[in-house]
Amino acid sequence: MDHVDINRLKTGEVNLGTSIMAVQFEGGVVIGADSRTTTGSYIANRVTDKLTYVHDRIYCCRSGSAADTQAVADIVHYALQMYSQTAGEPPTVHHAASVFQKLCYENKDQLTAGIIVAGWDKEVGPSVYNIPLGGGLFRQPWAIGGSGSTYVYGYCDATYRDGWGRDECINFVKNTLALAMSRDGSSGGVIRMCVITEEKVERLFVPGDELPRFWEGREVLGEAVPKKQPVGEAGIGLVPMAVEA
Amino acid sequence: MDHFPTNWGRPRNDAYDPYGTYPIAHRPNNGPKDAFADAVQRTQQPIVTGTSVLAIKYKDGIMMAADNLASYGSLARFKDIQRLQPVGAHTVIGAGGDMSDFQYIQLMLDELIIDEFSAQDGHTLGPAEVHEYLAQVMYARRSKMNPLWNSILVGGVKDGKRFLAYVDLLGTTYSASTLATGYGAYIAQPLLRTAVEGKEDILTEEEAYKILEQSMRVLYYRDARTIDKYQVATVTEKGVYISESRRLDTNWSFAEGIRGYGAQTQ
Amino acid sequence: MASVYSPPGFNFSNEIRNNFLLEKGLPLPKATSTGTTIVGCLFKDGIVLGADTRATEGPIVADKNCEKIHYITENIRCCGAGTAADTEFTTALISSNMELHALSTGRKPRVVTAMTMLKQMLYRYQGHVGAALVLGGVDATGPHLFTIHPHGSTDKLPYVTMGSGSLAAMAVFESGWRADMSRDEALNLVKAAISAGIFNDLGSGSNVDACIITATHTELLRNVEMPNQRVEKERKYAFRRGTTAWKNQTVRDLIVKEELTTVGAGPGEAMDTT
Amino acid sequence: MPDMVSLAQPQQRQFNPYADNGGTILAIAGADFTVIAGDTRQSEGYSIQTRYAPKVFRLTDRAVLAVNGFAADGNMFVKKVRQRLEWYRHAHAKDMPLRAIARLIQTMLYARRFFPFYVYNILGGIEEDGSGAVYSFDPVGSYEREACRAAGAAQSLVQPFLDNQIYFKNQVPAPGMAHPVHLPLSTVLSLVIDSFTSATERHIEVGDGLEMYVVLAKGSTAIQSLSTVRGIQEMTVTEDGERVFVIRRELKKD
Amino acid sequence: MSIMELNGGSVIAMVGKDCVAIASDLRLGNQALGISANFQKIFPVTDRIYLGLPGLATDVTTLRERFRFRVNMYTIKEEREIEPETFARLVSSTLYEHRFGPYFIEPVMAGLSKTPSGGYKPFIAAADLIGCLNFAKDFVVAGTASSKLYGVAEGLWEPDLEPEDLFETISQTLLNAVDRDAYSGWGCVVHVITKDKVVTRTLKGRMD
Amino acid sequence: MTSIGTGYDLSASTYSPDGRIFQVEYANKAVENSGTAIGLRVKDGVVLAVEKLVHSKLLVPGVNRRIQTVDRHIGLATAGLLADGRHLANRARDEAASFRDQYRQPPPLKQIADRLGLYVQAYTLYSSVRPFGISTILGAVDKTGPALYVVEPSGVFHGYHGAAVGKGRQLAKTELEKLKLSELTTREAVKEAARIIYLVHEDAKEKEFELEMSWVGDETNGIHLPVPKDLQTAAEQAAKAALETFE
Repeated sequence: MDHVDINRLKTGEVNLGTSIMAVQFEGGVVIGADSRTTTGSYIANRVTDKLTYVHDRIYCCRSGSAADTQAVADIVHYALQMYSQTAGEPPTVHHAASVFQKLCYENKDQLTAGIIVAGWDKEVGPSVYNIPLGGGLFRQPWAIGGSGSTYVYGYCDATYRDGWGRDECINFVKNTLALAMSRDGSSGGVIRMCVITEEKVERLFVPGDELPRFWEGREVLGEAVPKKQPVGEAGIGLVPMAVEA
Repeated sequence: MDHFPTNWGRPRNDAYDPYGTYPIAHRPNNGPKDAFADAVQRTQQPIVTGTSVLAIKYKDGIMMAADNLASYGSLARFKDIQRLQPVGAHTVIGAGGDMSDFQYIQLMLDELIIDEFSAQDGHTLGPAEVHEYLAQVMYARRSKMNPLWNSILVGGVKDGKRFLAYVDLLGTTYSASTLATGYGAYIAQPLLRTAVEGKEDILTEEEAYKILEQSMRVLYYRDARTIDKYQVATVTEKGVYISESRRLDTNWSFAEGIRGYGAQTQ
Repeated sequence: MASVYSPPGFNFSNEIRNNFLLEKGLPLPKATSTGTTIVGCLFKDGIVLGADTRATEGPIVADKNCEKIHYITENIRCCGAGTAADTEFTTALISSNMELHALSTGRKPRVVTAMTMLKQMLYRYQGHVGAALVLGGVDATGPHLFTIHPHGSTDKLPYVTMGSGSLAAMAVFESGWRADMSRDEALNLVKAAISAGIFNDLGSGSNVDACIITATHTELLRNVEMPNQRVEKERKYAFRRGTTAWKNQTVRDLIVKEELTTVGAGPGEAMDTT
Repeated sequence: MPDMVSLAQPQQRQFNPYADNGGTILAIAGADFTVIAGDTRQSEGYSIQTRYAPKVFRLTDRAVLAVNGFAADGNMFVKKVRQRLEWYRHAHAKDMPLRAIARLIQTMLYARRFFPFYVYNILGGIEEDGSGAVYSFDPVGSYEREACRAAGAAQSLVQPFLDNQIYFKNQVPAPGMAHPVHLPLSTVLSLVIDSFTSATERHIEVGDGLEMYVVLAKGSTAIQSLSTVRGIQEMTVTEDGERVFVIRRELKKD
Repeated sequence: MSIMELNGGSVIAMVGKDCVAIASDLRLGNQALGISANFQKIFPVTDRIYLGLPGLATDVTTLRERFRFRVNMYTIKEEREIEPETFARLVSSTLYEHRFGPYFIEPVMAGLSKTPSGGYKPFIAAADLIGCLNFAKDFVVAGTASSKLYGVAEGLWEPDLEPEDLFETISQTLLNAVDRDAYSGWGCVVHVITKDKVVTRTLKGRMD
Repeated sequence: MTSIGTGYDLSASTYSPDGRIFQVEYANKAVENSGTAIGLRVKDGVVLAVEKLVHSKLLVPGVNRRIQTVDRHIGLATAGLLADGRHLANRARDEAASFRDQYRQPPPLKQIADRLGLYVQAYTLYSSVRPFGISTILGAVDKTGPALYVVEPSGVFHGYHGAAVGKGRQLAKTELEKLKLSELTTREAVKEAARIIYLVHEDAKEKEFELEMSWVGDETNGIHLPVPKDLQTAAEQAAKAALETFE
């Protein structure tokens, strides 16, 4: 599991607490992320874009140290540009994921980066790769990552079905991320999603006040009290017996 | 060599705590090491926690706000927790920090109020008395190295006087026309000070509410331990009123066009 | 002195000695830091940057009116927070590299270029160069605003704050920022944000500096607000001459008295040049 | 995630029973008066907790106590001293003399030798012989009578300035002249104000407000120089004895 | 106890009317033990620039030589005397070069800079140990007594002091500050730099 | 008094040959000598009323209260020795606080009556103490609704719809029995209580008295409070008027 280990973050380092996700479907992939960046419990950026372009049809979702993941993504972006120029063809998703994996593995002592790579290529169509903290490479039909993901493994396992189409995948990503964000203090803000298909990359956006809502506790607060409970228990309107004098 | 026996046998270091202001139990130990010493935990730490509480003075009294979240580390664990509590007829308290300690404080204050009520002596406890009592209890607990891990705001109106003060786990107290605990002290307090200072006797209830709502919204934007559900307590000469939970309207419209973190444009 | 020309980059020759001193339990003295509130925000025609002017050494104010808005290029400026020397030298280095870059490409420099240079440099030093920056400017692609953290991560946002007063300043932005503000609205908002830092954060203080950058013009408003001027002292403290007892005095005269002494030919007699 | 991790493997978060709440206090004794002053800012770290938290307290009509350090300890200590003074008044039908209060404070501080009040105390007032006096204490009760003393965050900024201006340290008097032993009240008040404005300029924890208490001996002529002071407020309780005044001033708030 | 306190020492510089003054104590210590009462920390750089180097004594010597070398190189290459502003930058970058293994010195500079019209303008500056410059218009301080110096100077300094008055103010500031600092003292030296002369005086100071 | 001089009445720890504890019976005498106290448990609450005899005109009106508050929702009225009543009220407060501490909820009245009964009973066991010279009427609205108990000097306690103790208890009980208590509101019950107290006082007309009344129920949000002044005045006027027509 790609847990971000705070002890590995240098003091004051900016952290993508993060909930990220990618799901593949017949014609492409849906990727998504929350938008919160924290230092401690201060939200340094509430509208972060964690969906990072690395090539025309390949994106990555970043979690972990902001500095590390940006540096790695920038290097991969550069490498893939060089490749497509010299080879004269776009790289495959596996190729991109492998470059990420190599960087993450070979520098695993220096890096705190949990990355999901997803996209579409001519060879295999859509694919999703997960590169968790140690720098391994795992292809999955769907992947989640970041601190918020720990709260939603159960939901994903119970919900995911093979053979979903684009819209079902979008819904799945949206609901999963909303659930993760509602429970994980390090995730939150808005949901950003990308649908990557052969034709195009489509950006989707769910503002923070329009997230899917789930159970959030009772509206009426306080401890369970019987109906006949004296209102005085709440301490309202207490008047002591006055001594007349 | 200083005049402090427990420091004898160690090199002198005047830069560090020259008067031995740390209690004996917390000074580096010179004696033989107990094999199990490391396993002993002397003081707890907060576990289920609430974040900021805000309060301001306004024309008719004081107004206080806190959200309904109790966190467990970064997990948003309980989302329907009331962190504002009336104490007697003139006072409200709002707590951040450990929620179990806060519940203990609530019970303790309830007992205090019942004692005062059943004494039937014509006296009631006002916010100043409640605050003083809390400050004494919390200072006593910190002196026993077993603190009640909270930051608490106490506000109220009695005999035509508004009262608003703070007390925390160290027993530190202070008073001002705007107060905020936790992250609120950094994020909300600047807004509250600009909006309230010098206008304490002019602000109406609606204006006061607007100020608190705005500050709660900013806190929701910037503090990772908040939710958008909160309550407002109002204390006036008429008594204490605590609102139903309210939900914050938030704005994210400018976020849609943002792409990447640098050169990325798509 | 091994060579007249020392190699570029940092010099680690004192490292071993300093580690030895550190091991003896002598902590490093505090470097000047800018506790600081720095901000930037986008408006209709460009960007406004803002900064306070206090520099601190621990709890002591080292400089009451320092400049924290650094020059990168004519159309790009950068506010610095953190270790003062680091912000100073990092921005100076990138400024000079930007100038060279502009000369070699023959184009007006871009903000993303400066941003990339800065983040790559800071990332290389893994947070040891303690510069927290707000970078802003207007180039051919429009106005741009970034924050760069000491570890090298960047954020692209329409309004940003940094430094110990960043929370206070951000609160002002969060409650007052709107898209497409006018120049004056944006400037007032920046002033309010910096003032929030100055009056609520002990690490920030003194005056407000601002810088407005548009596509055509860059305007540095040094000390645009000075809400913390010292009041006049109650007493005069000039001393009577002779108050201080001194033991001895030496005077180094800087006036070189020239006395013209003619040698050989007498005065007024021209040299025989025939 | 950070906090989740810290829960899983509890890091030893040691409870520290002390805090430093900043601020500075100072007292200067004159021939028949004493000025005791403190700023009113209470801070922790880089945050201002409040712009008005008194650090100087009237104990009796001839004794004023300034406390600085950890605010909770300070307030508790003042409370306890006042309680002891009240008991004394009940037992002896008079206020405790200044030097006795000084010794009492030493005893009370030293009683907590092994869990001290983290407080620097300066006691100022009028002795039984009618002279102005300042007693300064360390947190565990060592004390001394002096003519002037600064303590707290900006002690190191203010004290050498007072050495120079009150004690005339390092100043050679004009030929045939001698330095005055005591300064007049108006001069002392000006020096106090300048000390605090200087400290406010250079120390981040000093500012917001200044409270100066003036204790005058019975029949002191210094009363005349107080008549023109703006915003002065008398705090005297008893009649025909020493008189206590407080003067408040604004300081910079950045 | 930081490395600055190992040998002790403090320096201050002040601006007057068409003049500047720079002063330091004369103590060299080994922590609390006094070693020498004649340890100079202020050195002439050019005729009208003086440089104070409070801090670790070994670095005082090293840097004095280093700056002498670099100023000489500058003079040779540029064929002109270095200006105080330029010298301040030289000091700053020399220190920052050692950002990750610094010299334990907080330099203070005072001098008169030439104006285009041929006159002289007072200049003072200080830097922290990694070269962050602080250009002040009134006074700069450094060393173990810095907080005391700040306090006294903030109280005593006044604008437009004549050289003789500036001498009194800087001397009083320094003497009273070092008297409250265990690591500075043992006599002081003051240089007052004016357009046409530099007056150097040694002060009587407490020897404890 | 048949017990006098037998020697079996000297200690609470000694039975008489026919199985009585004379000290307890004497305690009851102390109750009988006291001004009447009544309690009415009605539809939506409980009303307590006491005929407090004023033994001196020099006393400040309103002092020596015989109705006390035990908890927010519990009131207590005593007949008998005033000081014993105060002691028992303090004990009741401790019991209520201890119940709250243990069970984190407001104590039901039965629990308090039970604990007070045990406490009072303990004072009938030892030669070193004397039994309580009071009968205590406890009134409250708890989670079971309105509740009314009387604790007697023997320690025995019973629940009632209407209770009366003290000098005029017989007449008061007769009057209470005439009422349909379970249909009355507390507001009506206040009037009835005032009327009854005024009625029973007729026997000791020469002595001055104060009517002390408290109530707890829906009218008071479940809090035990003194009856508001205006209502009390109206009730007393009605009581006086009823007295005229009673004969």
